[in-house]
Amino acid sequence: MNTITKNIQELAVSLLRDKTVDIVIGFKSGTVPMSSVPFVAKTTEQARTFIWDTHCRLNLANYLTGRKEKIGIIAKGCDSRNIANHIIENKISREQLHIIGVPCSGMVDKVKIASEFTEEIIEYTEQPDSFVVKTASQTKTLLKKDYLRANCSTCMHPNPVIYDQLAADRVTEPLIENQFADVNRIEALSRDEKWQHFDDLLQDCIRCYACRNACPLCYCPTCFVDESDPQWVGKGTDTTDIRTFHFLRAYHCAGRCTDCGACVEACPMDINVRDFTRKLNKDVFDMYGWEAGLDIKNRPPLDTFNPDDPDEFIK
Amino acid sequence: MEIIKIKKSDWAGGIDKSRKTYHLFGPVKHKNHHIFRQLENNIYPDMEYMSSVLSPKSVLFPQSQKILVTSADASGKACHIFTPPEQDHTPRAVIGIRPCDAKAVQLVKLNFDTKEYQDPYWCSAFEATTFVGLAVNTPSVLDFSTSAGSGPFAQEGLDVLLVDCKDHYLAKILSQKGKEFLNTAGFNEKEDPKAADQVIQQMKISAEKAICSVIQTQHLKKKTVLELYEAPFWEDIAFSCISCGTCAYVCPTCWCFDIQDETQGKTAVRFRNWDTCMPALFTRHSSGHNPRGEKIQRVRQRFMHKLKYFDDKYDQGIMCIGCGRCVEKCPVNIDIRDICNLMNAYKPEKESDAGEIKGEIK
Amino acid sequence: MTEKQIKIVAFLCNWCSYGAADLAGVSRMQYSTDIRVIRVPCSGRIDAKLILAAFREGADGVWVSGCHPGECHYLEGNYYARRKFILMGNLMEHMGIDKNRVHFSWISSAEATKFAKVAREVADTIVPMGPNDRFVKKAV
Amino acid sequence: MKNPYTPYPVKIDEIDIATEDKSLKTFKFVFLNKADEDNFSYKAGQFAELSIPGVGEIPIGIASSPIEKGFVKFTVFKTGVVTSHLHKMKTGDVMGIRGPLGNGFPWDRLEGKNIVIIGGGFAFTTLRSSIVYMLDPANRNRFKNIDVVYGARSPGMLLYRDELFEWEKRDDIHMNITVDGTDDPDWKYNTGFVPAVVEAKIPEADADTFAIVCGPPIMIKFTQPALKSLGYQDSQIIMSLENRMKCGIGMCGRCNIGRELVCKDGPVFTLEELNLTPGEF
Repeated sequence: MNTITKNIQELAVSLLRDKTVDIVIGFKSGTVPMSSVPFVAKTTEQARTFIWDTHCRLNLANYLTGRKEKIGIIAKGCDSRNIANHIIENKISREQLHIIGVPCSGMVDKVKIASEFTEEIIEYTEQPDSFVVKTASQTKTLLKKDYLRANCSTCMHPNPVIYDQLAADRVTEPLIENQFADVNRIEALSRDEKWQHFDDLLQDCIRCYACRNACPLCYCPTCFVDESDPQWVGKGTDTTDIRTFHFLRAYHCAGRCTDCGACVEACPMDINVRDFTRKLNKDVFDMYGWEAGLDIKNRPPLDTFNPDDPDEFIK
Repeated sequence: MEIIKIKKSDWAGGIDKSRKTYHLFGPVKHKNHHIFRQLENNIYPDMEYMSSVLSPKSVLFPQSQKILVTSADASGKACHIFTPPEQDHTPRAVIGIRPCDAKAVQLVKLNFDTKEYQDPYWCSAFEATTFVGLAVNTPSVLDFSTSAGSGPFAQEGLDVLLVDCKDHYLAKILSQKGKEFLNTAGFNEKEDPKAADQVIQQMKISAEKAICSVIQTQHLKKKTVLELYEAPFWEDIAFSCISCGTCAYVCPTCWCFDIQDETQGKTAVRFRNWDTCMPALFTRHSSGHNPRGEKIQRVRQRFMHKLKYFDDKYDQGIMCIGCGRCVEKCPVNIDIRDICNLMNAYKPEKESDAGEIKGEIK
Repeated sequence: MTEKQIKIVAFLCNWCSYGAADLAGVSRMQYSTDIRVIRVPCSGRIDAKLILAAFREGADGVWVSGCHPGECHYLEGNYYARRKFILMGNLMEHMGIDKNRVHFSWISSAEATKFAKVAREVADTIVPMGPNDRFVKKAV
Repeated sequence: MKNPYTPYPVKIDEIDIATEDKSLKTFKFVFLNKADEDNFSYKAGQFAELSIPGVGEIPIGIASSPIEKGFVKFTVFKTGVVTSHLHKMKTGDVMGIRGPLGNGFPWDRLEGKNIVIIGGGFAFTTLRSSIVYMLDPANRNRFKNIDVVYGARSPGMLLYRDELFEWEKRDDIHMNITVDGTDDPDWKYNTGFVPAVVEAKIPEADADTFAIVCGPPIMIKFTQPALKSLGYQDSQIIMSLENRMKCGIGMCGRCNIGRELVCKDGPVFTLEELNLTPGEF
């Protein structure tokens, strides 16, 4: 058992035992290699099944919406930023939460790892900086830093921004020269190439809405895709409908997205839906110097304004 | 029983020959995964594939399908009188379908082909289709088909079973349709059926042995719906669910659909689209009342349907063939194998709980 | 050759730009006939949903016009709108739809001349681009 | 193969505003093709999908009675996209009807029995169909006593008022019309909620009595104990359910309650049958 897992379990157990909280939300191990399961512990025994590894990719803030009890929650950097979002947007109150922060050294990309092998991965074991992958015929040791998820490799806030306790020492916050290189690559394309890029990207979309549902920002009582009067988006596989869905989904996250990557993680078709949200993240950063969820005081950029905001584009 | 030997060197030629009569569907590598789709003339099924991310159910049940069309032009005579669009039901063949996926088609048939009503779109496509299966020599760690009423070499629902024997396939003919397909493709090198079948049997045994994942289902039938429904484990299972439709969309046995109308210009169209029981919208009345408004109710519905209601209704076993797709693709790793075993092993604490009925209506 | 008529959907704020359009009309000012006006309570009401809906139904361009900054009937609707519009326009361009198909302006109810001028500008930009084929729902 | 998704084309022949708040309208449809009318042969208690091309379909109980020939009638509450559109349509408009669907009331089992009909609000449509059917001279002697309790919020919200008052005058049916409240000093009938009227006015059950109950959930909830106290067994209480539906033919999967499909195995169930299901309705 790694130290962080041990610390998380101990902290969670004592929170439940002392009745500081009613439940603790964390991860337990999954049933297939390279997976984890969001999990709620109500008893100290259950708290002892919490784990922490580089597959805790989903964003646990997603499980806070509408809960009434006193909650302990395990939060890596991005989770904590989404918790901050939730607090700003009145989806949960700070007093209701006891945040066990986990400084994060990044989660690995299971698709990237799987693509290294022609066979199915049957076992995965983790070491501090590397991991061992087993298939039917081979065993390979790979370095974590080479297989980080795209969003983790450009993450500048691996430490939780709000927390009550930490489950490990803070990690060094990396300085990344250009955190939006991926956006720049698309921006450099011609208009037709851009259109084509998103056409290819969305070719496999099956409209399961896993991206939306895994996103901690998507808590609208009725999502625009589910509205029937008027119906904004057709429900079939028409490419315009699919593109419209992704445009609007991303747009609803403008200035709120923490680039936690839960959307990509959840997509069964491995679509990099971050290609939409990243552009918005870059723009709000460039124009308003904003990164979502860094504190619980400032309103997100679309919920506020400055009389001197850029408006050269307006006639 | 007839078994035909197909040399791999003859494979592509036979496939090409069959295209003259059949629209072919098969597994094709696409980005990081395999998908089942219609094969253009220069595309061959990738017979080395492990599994397809979506099941081949779309061959008979496309994700989005036009079912009725009419003119919305008020000046015309047939305005607002719906008729079905032209459908192509010339012969088609699905090459390389896994045996469990073919069994799934048989389960879906119970829904679309009933005593009272036949779904004309699904049934006509089914009639037109020849299923040329590919036995699984090296099953995935997620494959639990043998304990879900199928298996890596199962024959149910197939017209031909192909067995990959390195430099050749052995093709076991299972129906007249299968025989016709092989004839059309020009595959006619007969093997001694006894000897060849022995080879197949041997391979079957070792493939089945390689399956490391099993579910227990033997007690499900005798349990009452209400004791399982009221079991305490649903809350824990449902917690992590994000109510996406991934499990249903990748599932070869999920058949639920939505019906949607659209008007574009002067044409009105009625579609049907795959649907899923996971989002609340699935059962929400226009009044806002929702019999399965809570996530726990929907998660329970999914597993109760597959593992209990289905067998109670049709007496054909569970509505799962053990392909493992939902286990692999669920974003939060909700594992039907665990749930099935939980349900199978569940005993209500008090005997009296089981039969006790709500008695009154909510 | 019959050319498809270009359609530009103009979402005009009830309190100012719509008034300007009205005034331009009664003053018999000339501007493009390609523009179809939809009156909205405030430019702050305009959401990407509405703009995409216009394209989806076959608009070739969209023009949104509201009150001048500081003059919003609802005090600050147009300030919020401004932030929304710039992000929306950029995302559209990012996805391969020409930003010049979407225009924004601030026109008060007295500015009939400006209204007609901007209307001509908008049409002069969009009409030469020809029909839009992106984000259009193709006939089923 | 018959295509069960293709609606029969019909024309709107008549539209009546059914309630004072105009939220319900009764539509009378005639079939464009005579043969379709013959194919659309139904029993009281069945429903049909009203189909507006390009807009959608809605499942609605058939309000006309099998003995009424030449047309079918539906009383529709304006609530969603399709019903709102339908409320805006005019006589002469062409649309579709798909059906008849569902099992209807169990008329074989009801023959020779006392029938108690309990309805509330706008769930009276298939009950109206049933009453007209039973009162038909050709059918009346196939049933013993007929007792009816029908309630609405106010006199103006009662459906089929003219018929109700006609039935009230007859002696082969015992009507108990009630409203929750009214300020009309000339109101001749009951005031009070349906369950109370049931308890006061409905005969006690014997083995030969069936009660058919249709209404809003709250009414059903409180009517049940009232019937119980009158000795009705769960097998003698018949209910018609509504769940969200799309296909209406048991295929699309959303209306199930346990293994039962409300659209095909129902919508009519006895309480005894429902007790064995998870009750998701």
